[in-house]
This record gives sequence, C-alpha cells and structure tokens, in this order.
Amino acid sequence: MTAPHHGRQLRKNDLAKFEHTYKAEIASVSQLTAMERLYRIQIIDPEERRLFSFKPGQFVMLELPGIGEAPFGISSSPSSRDDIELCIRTAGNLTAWLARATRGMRVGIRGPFGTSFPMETMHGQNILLIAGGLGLAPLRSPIAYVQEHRNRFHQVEILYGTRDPSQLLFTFQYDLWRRDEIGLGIIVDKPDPAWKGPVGLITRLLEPIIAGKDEAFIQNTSAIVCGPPIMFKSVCAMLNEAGIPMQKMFVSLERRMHCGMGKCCRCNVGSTYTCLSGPVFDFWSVMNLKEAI
Amino acid sequence: MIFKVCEQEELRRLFDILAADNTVVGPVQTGLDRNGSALNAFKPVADYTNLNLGYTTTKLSAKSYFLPFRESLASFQIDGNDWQKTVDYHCDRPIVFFGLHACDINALNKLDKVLMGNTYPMPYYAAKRKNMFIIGIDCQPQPFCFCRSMGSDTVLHGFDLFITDIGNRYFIEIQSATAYNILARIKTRPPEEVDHLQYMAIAAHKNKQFTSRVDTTDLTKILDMEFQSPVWKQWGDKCLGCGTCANVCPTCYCYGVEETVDIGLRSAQKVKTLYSCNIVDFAEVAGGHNFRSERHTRLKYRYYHKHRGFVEAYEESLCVGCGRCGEACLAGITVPEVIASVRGEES
Amino acid sequence: MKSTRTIDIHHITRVEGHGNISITVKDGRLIEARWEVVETPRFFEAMLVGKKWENAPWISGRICGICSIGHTLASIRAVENAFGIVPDEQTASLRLLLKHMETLQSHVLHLYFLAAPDFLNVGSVFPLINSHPDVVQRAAKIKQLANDLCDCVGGRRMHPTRTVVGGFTMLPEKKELVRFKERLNEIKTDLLDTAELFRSFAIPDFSRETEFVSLQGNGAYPFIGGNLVSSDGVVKKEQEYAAMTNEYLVEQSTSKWSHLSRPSFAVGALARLNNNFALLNPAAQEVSVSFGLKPINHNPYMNNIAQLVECVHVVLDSLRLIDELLGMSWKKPRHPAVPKAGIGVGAVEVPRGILYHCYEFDDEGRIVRCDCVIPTSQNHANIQHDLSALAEQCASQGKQDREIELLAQMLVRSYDPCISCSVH
Amino acid sequence: MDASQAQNRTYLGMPLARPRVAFFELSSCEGCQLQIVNNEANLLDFLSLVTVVNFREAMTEKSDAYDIAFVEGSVTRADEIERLAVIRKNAKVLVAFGSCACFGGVTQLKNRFKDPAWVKKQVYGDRSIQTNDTARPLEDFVSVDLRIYGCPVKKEEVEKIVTHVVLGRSIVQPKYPVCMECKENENTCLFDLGEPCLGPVTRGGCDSWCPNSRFGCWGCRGPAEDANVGQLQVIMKQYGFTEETLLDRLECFGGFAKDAEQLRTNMKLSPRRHEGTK
Ligand SMILES: Cc1cc2nc3c(=O)[nH]c(=O)nc-3n(C[C@H](O)[C@H](O)[C@H](O)COP(=O)(O)OP(=O)(O)OC[C@H]3O[C@@H](n4cnc5c(N)ncnc54)[C@H](O)[C@@H]3O)c2cc1C
Ligand code: SF4
Ligand code: SF4
Ligand code: SF4
Repeated sequence: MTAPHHGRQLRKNDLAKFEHTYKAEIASVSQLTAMERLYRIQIIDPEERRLFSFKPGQFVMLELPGIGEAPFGISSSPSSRDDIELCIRTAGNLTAWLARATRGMRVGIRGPFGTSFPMETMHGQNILLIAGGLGLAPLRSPIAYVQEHRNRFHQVEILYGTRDPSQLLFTFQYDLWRRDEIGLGIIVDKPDPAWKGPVGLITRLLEPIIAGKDEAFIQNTSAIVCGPPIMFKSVCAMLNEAGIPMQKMFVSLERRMHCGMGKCCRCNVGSTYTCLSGPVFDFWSVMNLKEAI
Repeated sequence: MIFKVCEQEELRRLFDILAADNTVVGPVQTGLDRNGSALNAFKPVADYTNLNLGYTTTKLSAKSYFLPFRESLASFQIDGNDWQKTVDYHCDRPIVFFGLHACDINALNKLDKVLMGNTYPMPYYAAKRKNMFIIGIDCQPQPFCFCRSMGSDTVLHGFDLFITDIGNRYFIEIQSATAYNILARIKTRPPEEVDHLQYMAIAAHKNKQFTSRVDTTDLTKILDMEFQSPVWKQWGDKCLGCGTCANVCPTCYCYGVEETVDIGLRSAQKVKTLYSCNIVDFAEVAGGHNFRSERHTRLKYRYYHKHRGFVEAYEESLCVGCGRCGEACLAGITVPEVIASVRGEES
Repeated sequence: MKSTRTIDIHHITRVEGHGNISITVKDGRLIEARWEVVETPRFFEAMLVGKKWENAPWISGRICGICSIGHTLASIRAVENAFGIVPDEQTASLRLLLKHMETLQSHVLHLYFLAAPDFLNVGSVFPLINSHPDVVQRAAKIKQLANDLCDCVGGRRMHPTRTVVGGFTMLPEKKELVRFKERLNEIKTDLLDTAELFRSFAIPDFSRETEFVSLQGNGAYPFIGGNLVSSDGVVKKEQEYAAMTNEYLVEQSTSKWSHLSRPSFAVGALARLNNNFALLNPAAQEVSVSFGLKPINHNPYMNNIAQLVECVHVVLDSLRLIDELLGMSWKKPRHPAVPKAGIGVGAVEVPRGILYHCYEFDDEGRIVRCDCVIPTSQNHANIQHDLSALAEQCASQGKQDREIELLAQMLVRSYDPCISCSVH
Repeated sequence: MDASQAQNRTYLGMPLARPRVAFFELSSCEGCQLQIVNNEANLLDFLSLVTVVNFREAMTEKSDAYDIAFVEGSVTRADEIERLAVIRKNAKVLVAFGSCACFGGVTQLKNRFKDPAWVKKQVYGDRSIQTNDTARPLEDFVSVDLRIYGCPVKKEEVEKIVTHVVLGRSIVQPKYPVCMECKENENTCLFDLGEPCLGPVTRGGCDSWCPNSRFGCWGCRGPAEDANVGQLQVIMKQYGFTEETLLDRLECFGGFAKDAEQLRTNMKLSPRRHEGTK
C-alpha cells in the first residue's frame, strides 16, 4: 500500500469491535454559526469512558438509531478523557436531525477510527496549522495538543480562512491561542462592514510566513492542512515551492464512508481506504493517489 | 496433501451424510435460456439427484450465502429516550457447499483477506465463513473463462475436499481433518499410479481448453499510466451504470448502509446492502459533491480497485477470471476486452 | 321552512371517482333528481389505437385501480378470442382463482370501508378503529388474505404482472397454495360474522322494478366469458355485447349510459345473483335466503347483501379450485400467441358487474379499434331512475333533507360505483 | 381521523409533529390511493403517525387544513388545474403520488396523437367534451415537493417515505436502475429468457416488482439518474426486439417522454397508422 499507517492500532476483541457502539449522551450543544454546532458527547458507562482514547486527527462514527450514521472528526483535546467534542455542520439527513437535538439525547459512537497527525514526530519543530472553513474543526484537536505541550514546539502559526466573518468557528478560543504564543492569522473572502482584517484567499496569509525564511526554518517545519480539496491543493503546492518536504505536510481527506473500517469501499480513493489509511495522509501519499484531488 | 479415490456412487452417500444435519448448497439447473442452454444457480439441495455437478457456470456467484445482498447489521429497540442495540451475525447453521469451482473458492480466499484480515474483521462474514464445509469440483473452461490468466484455475487452500472426475471415479484432494473424518464414512481407496496419470492427463487437457485470456504483466503500472486513456470514455459510454457486474461477481463486496425506522416507531434497523461502484451516487458525499460523477470514471474505478489497488495491497488481483461480469453485462463489457484496450491491444 | 329545497352533493364520497347528486323538492313534490357524472375522461379507447396486442392488457388494466385484475382478464380474453387462443385448464383455473380473490377483496372493501360507516352512523371507517376494533380487524384480515392470494397468483394485487395473453409468466408454488387453503378455511367464520354484522343493519326498504344483466351461468356461477343474459329474457352471445349494452351519450355525464329492454338496467352482484341464484354454492344460497334475498329482488340496497353472498361463494369455490390445482401437475405456464386480423370480445364479471373489452386487430396484431364497456356506465341510467323514484318517495313521505341526503348517497354507494372506470 | 385521538409521539425523546394529510385525485384510476387502504397490516400504525383529514375515496368528512397533500393523477381538464392550485396553496408539502402525477402516467399516451380532435371523436363521436389537449404531470402547473413513483406506488415505499417525513428525515430515493434490485432478488435476467425489459434504465425502488414475476419492466418509475437509454436501444436490437417494442415501453408511463418522442421521430412512426385501413 502506498499510504502510511501511523496511528493505526490493533485492538482486542476485534470481531466484536465491528459493530461495537458506545452508548453516549449529548452533554451540551452550542451554536457556533448558523450551520455549525459544537456537541459535547459523553460515553455513559464510566468504565467504557475510561477505555476510550483517541489521537488528534482521528474520527468517530456517530449514530442515531434509525436516522443514520456518519463520520465526524474529533474536535477536542486528546487529553480530556471525560468527553469528546464534535463540531458538526448541517449537511443532510443525520446532521439535520442533530441540529434539532438537545442535551440528553442518546447517541451511538463507534471508533475512534483512522490515522492521526503524528504530533510526537513534530516535537522540536515549527508547525503551520492551516484551515479552510470547516477544516478548523479537526484542527482544534492538534491545536489543543500543541497548547498543552507548548514548550515542545518552536514557532506555531494558525492560518484560518473562511468565506465571510459570520462563518468563523471557535471565536471564543482565539485569545486563548494567542495567549499561548500561537500565531493566529484570519482572512475572509467576503468581508462584512465590520471586518477589519485581511481579505482574500488563505494563500495570502501564508505568503509572508514562508517568504524569506531561511533553509533551517523550512527544514524544521511541518504543516497540517485541513479544508476543501481545492484549498489544500494550492496551499500544499505553495509549501512545496517553499521547500517543505511533502512527507511533512499532512492533510485530512473527506470521503463518503459507511463503515469506517475498510470494508464498504465507499471511501476508496484509487484503492486506498480513506478510513484505514487516512483520513490523515502526508501529501506525498496524496500525490500518489489517483483522483484524490 | 492426502489423496483418495472413490467410485462415483459413493459421492451420493457423502451427500446424504452431509445433508442429514446441514444445509447443503450446490449447483442446480433452474431452466433454459432463450438459446436453450442450461441456466444454473446455487440453491439449497435436499436430494442428490437435483445437483448438476457437471454445470458450466452459474449466472450469479454463491456470495448470497456468505455476503447476502441485504443483511441487517443491527437492530434497535426504541424505548422513549433510550434504545438498545442488538447485533446478530445471521449464522445459525453450517453450510455445505457441494460443488464449487476453483474460481469461486479462490474468490472466498480473496474475500478472506479483506473481510477477515486487516484491523477489523467483519464478523457477519467471518461467522459464516467459519461455518462452511466446501467441496470443490473440477470444471471445463468456457469461452468466457480467463481464470487461468488470473491464477485462479486451480485452488490451493480454502476448501475441505476437492474432487476431480477422472472417468467413472473421483480423485479426491483432502484439505481438512473434518473432511478426512467424514470421508472415512464412505468407501475410498488410496490412489494408484494409474489414477495419478489419469488426473494429470485431465489437467493437461483442461489447460488446452482456455480461449480467453488477460495479460496481467505489469498491469498495475500500466493502469496507472493509462489513467487518462480515452478508452475509458469509450467503455463508459456503453456502461448502463446498473451494477450488474458487481452483483454477479464473486469478489465484489462494496456496500452501503441505511437506517430505517419501522412505521410504528418501536424499532429501527441498520441494514447493509451490497452496492456497486458503477452506481451513480457511489462516491457522492453530503452537499451533493460527487467524486465520480461520470460513468466512465466509475467503470474505471472498478478496474482500478480489482486490478491495481488490491494487487498493491495483497499481491494478487481481486478478480478470479470467472467471466460472470462480462456474461451478465447487457452492454457486453468484458474484462479481457477492457484490459486489452487499455494495453492498446486490438481486441 | 322554505318551500323549495335543493340537496346538492358535490363529489359524493366513499365511492371511486367523481359524481354529484342534486335533488330539488318544491312544496313536498319532487321537481328533479339528478345523477351527474363529472369524471374527467382519459380516452383509453383512443390511446390503444395503433398499439400492438401485448400492450392491451397492461395498459387497459390501468382503467381501474380497484378491479385492475378484472380489466386485465377481460382484455386478455378479448385478445385471445381474436387470435383463436383457448386457455388450458390450468390457466383457466388460476385465472378464476385470481378473479375470485379480486371479487372478495373489492366486496370486502365496499362492505366494510365504504358501506358500513353509513349504517354505523360515522363518516368513514377510521372512527371504527377505536369504536369497533374487532370489525375493522376482521375486514383487514379478509382483505389481506384476498390481496395476498392475488399477489401469489397474479404477481401483485393491483395491475397484475403475471397475467398475460396465453397464460401466466410464472406459476405460484404449490406449497404456497396449500398455505392459502388454511387461511381460506379460517376466514369462513369471519364471513359468517360479517353476515351477523350486516343482519344488525337496517337495509332501507325501497324497490323499483328493473332489468338485470349478467353473464349466463353454464353449470357454474359465471365469472369469465359465456353468454349474456337479462332478467327480461334477452340472451346474446359474448361477441354481440354491443346489442346488450346499447351505449349512448347524455348531457349530464361524461360516461356513456346504457339501456336494453327498458329505459335502464342494472349489473353487479345483485344482477348476477338474480340471474344465477341456483348456481351459487349452497352455503352461499343459505346466507342469501337468511336475508330474504331471493331472485328476483328489486331493492338496489340489497346489492350489499348480494356482495356478501358472493364473498361466501368465492371463498368456498376458491377452496375447490385450489384442490383442483393441487391435483394437476404444472404444465408450461404460457403458450405463444400468434396475432391475426379480426375482432375479439372478452366479457368478465368484475365486482361491479359485467365488463366488456373489444378490440379489432390488423394482421400484425395492432389495434385498429377499441371499445370498453364498464359495469358502472351500464348502471348510471339505473342509478338515475332509482334516484328519481327514491327522491319522489321521500318527498311524498315528507322526509327531512338530512335523511334524504343520506338515503340518496347510500343508494349510489350501494351500486359500489366505479366512476372513474366508467369514464375511462 | 379525529384529531383528538392524537397522542404526542416522540422519537429518541424528540417530539414529532403529527401531520394532517389529505388525499386528492385528478385523472387516474385511483389505484395509488387504494394502495394505502390495501396496506392492511400496517394501516393502524400509519393512522397513528398522521391525521387523515381528507380522503374522499374512504371518508365523508373533509377539511382544507392539511400539511401534506398526496395528489394522484394527471392534469387533463381545466377544473383540475384550479383544484390543484388550491391544493398547492393549502399544503405545506405537495406530494406527486404515483406515475400519473409524476409523469402523466398511462393517460399521457393520448398526447402522442398530436390531434386532440381525433382523440375526442374516437370516444365521444360528435358530442363536445371538455378536456385539455394533453395529459400533464403536476409539476407542469405547480411546484412539487416530493415524488412517489410507480404505477401503482409500492406500499412499503409509501410507508417508508411517510415515516421519514414524520421523523423529519430527508427523503432519498434510489438513483440506481431496477437491475440492481433485480440481481439482489437473484432473478434470471429477462433478456436471457428472450423478453425485453426496461430495468437497465428505470429508477429502482420497486424491488424489481415486475421482473420478479418474469415480466419485463415497462419503466413506470421513470428514468434512473444517469440512465443510458441510447445503449439500451443498442441492446434491444442485439437481442432481436423491434424499435416498436422499445417505444411501447418508453412511452407507456411518460417518464421517458423525451426519449420516446425522439425514437418515434427517428422511426418515422405515425401513432395512428391505422386510420387508412379503417
Ligand atoms: C473522516 C471524516 C471526518 C469528518 N468530519 C466532519 C466534522 O468534523 N464535521 C462535520 O460537520 N462533518 C464532517 N465530515 C463530513 C460528514 O461526515 C458529513 O457531513 C455527513 O456524513 C453528512 O451526513 P448526513 O447524514 O447529514 O448527510 P447525507 O447526505 O444525508 O448523508 C448520507 C450518508 O452519506 C454519507 N456521507 C455523505 N456525505 C459524506 C461525507 N462528506 N463524508 C463522508 N460520508 C458522507 C454518510 O454515510 C451518510 O450517512 C467528515 C467526514 C469524514 C469522512
Ligand atoms: S470481475 Fe468479473 S471476471 Fe472477475 S471475478 Fe468478478 S465477475 Fe468474475
Ligand atoms: S430482468 Fe431487467 S431489471 Fe432484471 S437484470 Fe435483466 S434487464 Fe435488469
Ligand atoms: S419493474 Fe418497472 S414497471 Fe414494474 S414496478 Fe418496477 S419500475 Fe414499474
């Protein structure tokens, strides 16, 4: 297989794992934007809760019996063992139902599945965390990791672009990030009258950050890029231009998924299962996947 | 490997022994097609005389017995705010396959790799697979068979018994201890030199019968290079996008999941349905974006999955060359022709 | 009270299709009672022109959702008669069984869902779900059996898929038929309970002499093909149907109307029973007599009871048919049809009365002319005459509007009219 | 049904609205409505999900306050256009119920004659009769929110759709052709048996109702998404069926009206070739 396998682990009781659902409860819902909500989800059984752990970049399958099941990237800190947070955009059947859901609703969780961002291998490096739109949701988990281990990283920059200011996610955290000496640049495509920041595509924010950097900086930098294919394609091209090795850029691919376990084939790109070998890929692997972008 | 030889009549006794406490599934003639040729299907059989062991092929593979077209993955009892999930692997009785050809057994071996291997074995499949007793039987190559090209004309494992008709007696290959013990209940003898010679003669004769072939040399690389080849569009224009090729194929396992609530709102079902990558919404995601909206991109994907991706992952192709897909395709799209055209060969 | 009263019922409910009733009474005297058929025409008889024969049963079955099986069988019979095909015994028995189950399904639908609410003083079957759950369950049970057996023999209960010219595309499995025997036996008591229920209803007392037209039984209570007969003594061959139906156009209706020896005649369960009483299964006869229903009965409201009697008959006859079918060894389900030029007529007794399909073919089997005569269109004139007589009687008895309105609607409903069918 | 009987239903703790539904019919055989009543086994559950306020075929009471209107039949007369406009105004969700409502159904077969006067004359002689020249689907006059395909509609599908509507789930209909379900049912392909079939181009969801009876599909559910009608034409020819056979099926229910029109033009086939011979 062409793709790396970091973060993949064999688990006990594999057979029973296939349809194993953690019963969980929606502990709180907060509206982030018109279309996105943040759901705090807590596994009900304390023993199961203790056993559940994940790495930044991994996803879970969230199920409402009879309504549907879909993959969502975990958006909270891997060290918080009490609950997980999912940032969900209303997009169709299940997500529309979730939009009406309130505290206390019982949902099913399978997972965590998939590969993760190799945070440990980035220790001692500069990190660029680049997000477009809903791409900030899966980035919030590695950001939390960086915050908690801030001294293990050098320069850390978050670059975030959305279509317009009303779509900005997690606005309540921006100051906290900056306080932890994480650079934060935000750009919008279509500003409203109140908008004071830069306007344009995310690449505009990236330019000054990589422009004129010396070889040492470039060689010591990793990037995590999340967003629509068109966005990560141009961002990665620019990073590549600047000399950052493709193996050190990580993207998260989104495909249709029905199982999360490399069986249903729906997420296949070329013939790589996005759910097993991904969703996190290094960009070199993505280049080798036919029709990935 | 242990070999035995038995008289033809002994096979009926073997059948009766197995049928006494198991569901036996085997090839049965179900009718005639418009040209008067026999139509065969794998059906549960209670009476040995209903078996058609000399069958050429079946229209559909045997997969409905281990990968049903539709299977409930879980059911839910809904109780106010709460719900209970129940999982059932739907495997209540062992199944005896009486008379699978080598290609179909190879297909099971390939499915094992994905469905029983990797991180998450699929219990619905595994439970049935582990409850199988397989008797293979030799066959005569048909004009559409290219199993030889795919290395699936013989089978090395994945069965209990394999029988070859060597003229008024059967040559038996024994793979499992279970099979060995069961065979003790019928009359067999060790093969003699003449049996070996006869077996080899039959195998040699069979090898000469193949007319259809696929050149797999360097195929993964060629497929990679020819990703943009215009031949895909030509085949795509013919494709009906009906999913028939995947549905008849012994190795196609892709599926979709749907959840439904019963009209009384008391229970819900999570149902898996085999899907086909040729179907228009196979790679469609929420919001309507379709990663393969054009017919030829979907058709191409089926070939890439079987002949490139699977090879890279498991060092073998996901196609056993049974030729069913080409036979069933109303538009006449066959694997040998498609691959030949991608290789730039005249077909 | 005003001296001139008009009762207008726009789109009478619990019937199939659209019809209006209008009654005007002045100073206790009837001025006019009108039965209007306002259904939109669909032009099936034009639609089929130019189409090959194999289209006829598939398309013309769509004339009616309730008796699509009857239409399909009449159409098949017309084609087969034109091509000189005589169905073998296996096909004939299966078709009759299918026909019986449609009759049962349709009669039970009418008796319980459309007629019974009137007698129980409710607007529909829905309130009965709570007030009379046993009644609704019984209706559902009988109907479901009839429909399931239609699925089994005809492929599906509505717009059947297995019925074709020359036979069937495939045959039911015998073990399925055995299972249906059990269920048929089981519902015998449900039918007796149905009779008890209807015995508790006050069937309006009203009679008007008329002529009754149906198939003429030849050794068996008639359903498919044979001679045509009227209670006034007219007998005609199947292919002479036009002389039996004499269709004409009237201004108040988009459906054609019919007459024979008198200004109007009636078809349907009551007509069949009046003309073929002796051929009913004895147990069915017994039920009939218990309601005082004997030939020739002229009370149109008794059509409900005639339907009930027929339910008993078809269930018992189906048991006989299944035994007969189980005794046969299955032959080829379907024989090839060779088209030829000519005219074919198929007459079939559908739940609401006798139905005719007639096609003229060219030598390649394309339809040149098509004519379908629907039971309800044959009944329209009779409904009009009954309605006038009823209104007159009510007016002279000084009945209240509400009562007249109910009686008038019940009268129309008792014919179980299939109005959209009659317009087709 | 009496609204007072309505209890408040919930699903997974979420309260569900109990929609008021009405059934209407335009030009049709009323079979699709009957399928609701034909659904004996689940009728009670159906009635506890919704409140039926208008169903002329089965009940006398009527109300114009409804949320969902199921409209069966095609539009063939001026008064139907008016009725439909009123229904559209009253209903939050308008459902085109069955092939007639979705595509014109068998009734649109009269459209092919292009000579409305002849059509009328064929049935009514010289008497004048009020009717539109063509039979049309609902969406030619009003916006349609949901389509339930089929001639007749399939009760299992109706049930599922109604349940989904009540639950507030989006309605996703199969995009694949009938062949998909036909294979699932392990049928022998009718082409192998020498029968024509429209399954390869017709939208699935009927569970291959007709092929299950060894009867080729006539396309009552209209085209599948991305249907390859051109290729089916090639196949029909290869299997020895005439273009007329294909045309008969394509034009039967109106879902393939454009393809049928095209084919008829290519064939230079007059719909009334018999006038002369008569
Ligand atoms: C690895 C991964 C992580 C994701 N993370 C997030 C997240 O953090 N927040 C978020 O809002 N969305 C996320 N998505 C997208 C999310 O899964 C879809 O929006 C969701 O499936 C829509 O489901 P639905 O039932 O509302 O839509 P429908 O269109 O009604 O979906 C029907 C079915 O199609 C499949 N499907 C449809 N769209 C997608 C899709 N884009 N990806 C995968 N399967 C799909 C699902 O199986 C779903 O059950 C992620 C997707 C993937 C693959
Ligand atoms: S792809 Fe075709 S030839 Fe290969 S195994 Fe599947 S059906 Fe057989
Ligand atoms: S019978 Fe019709 S629907 Fe079934 S596979 Fe063949 S073409 Fe497709
Ligand atoms: S098989 Fe075809 S004609 Fe029959 S119900 Fe399905 S779509 Fe309609």
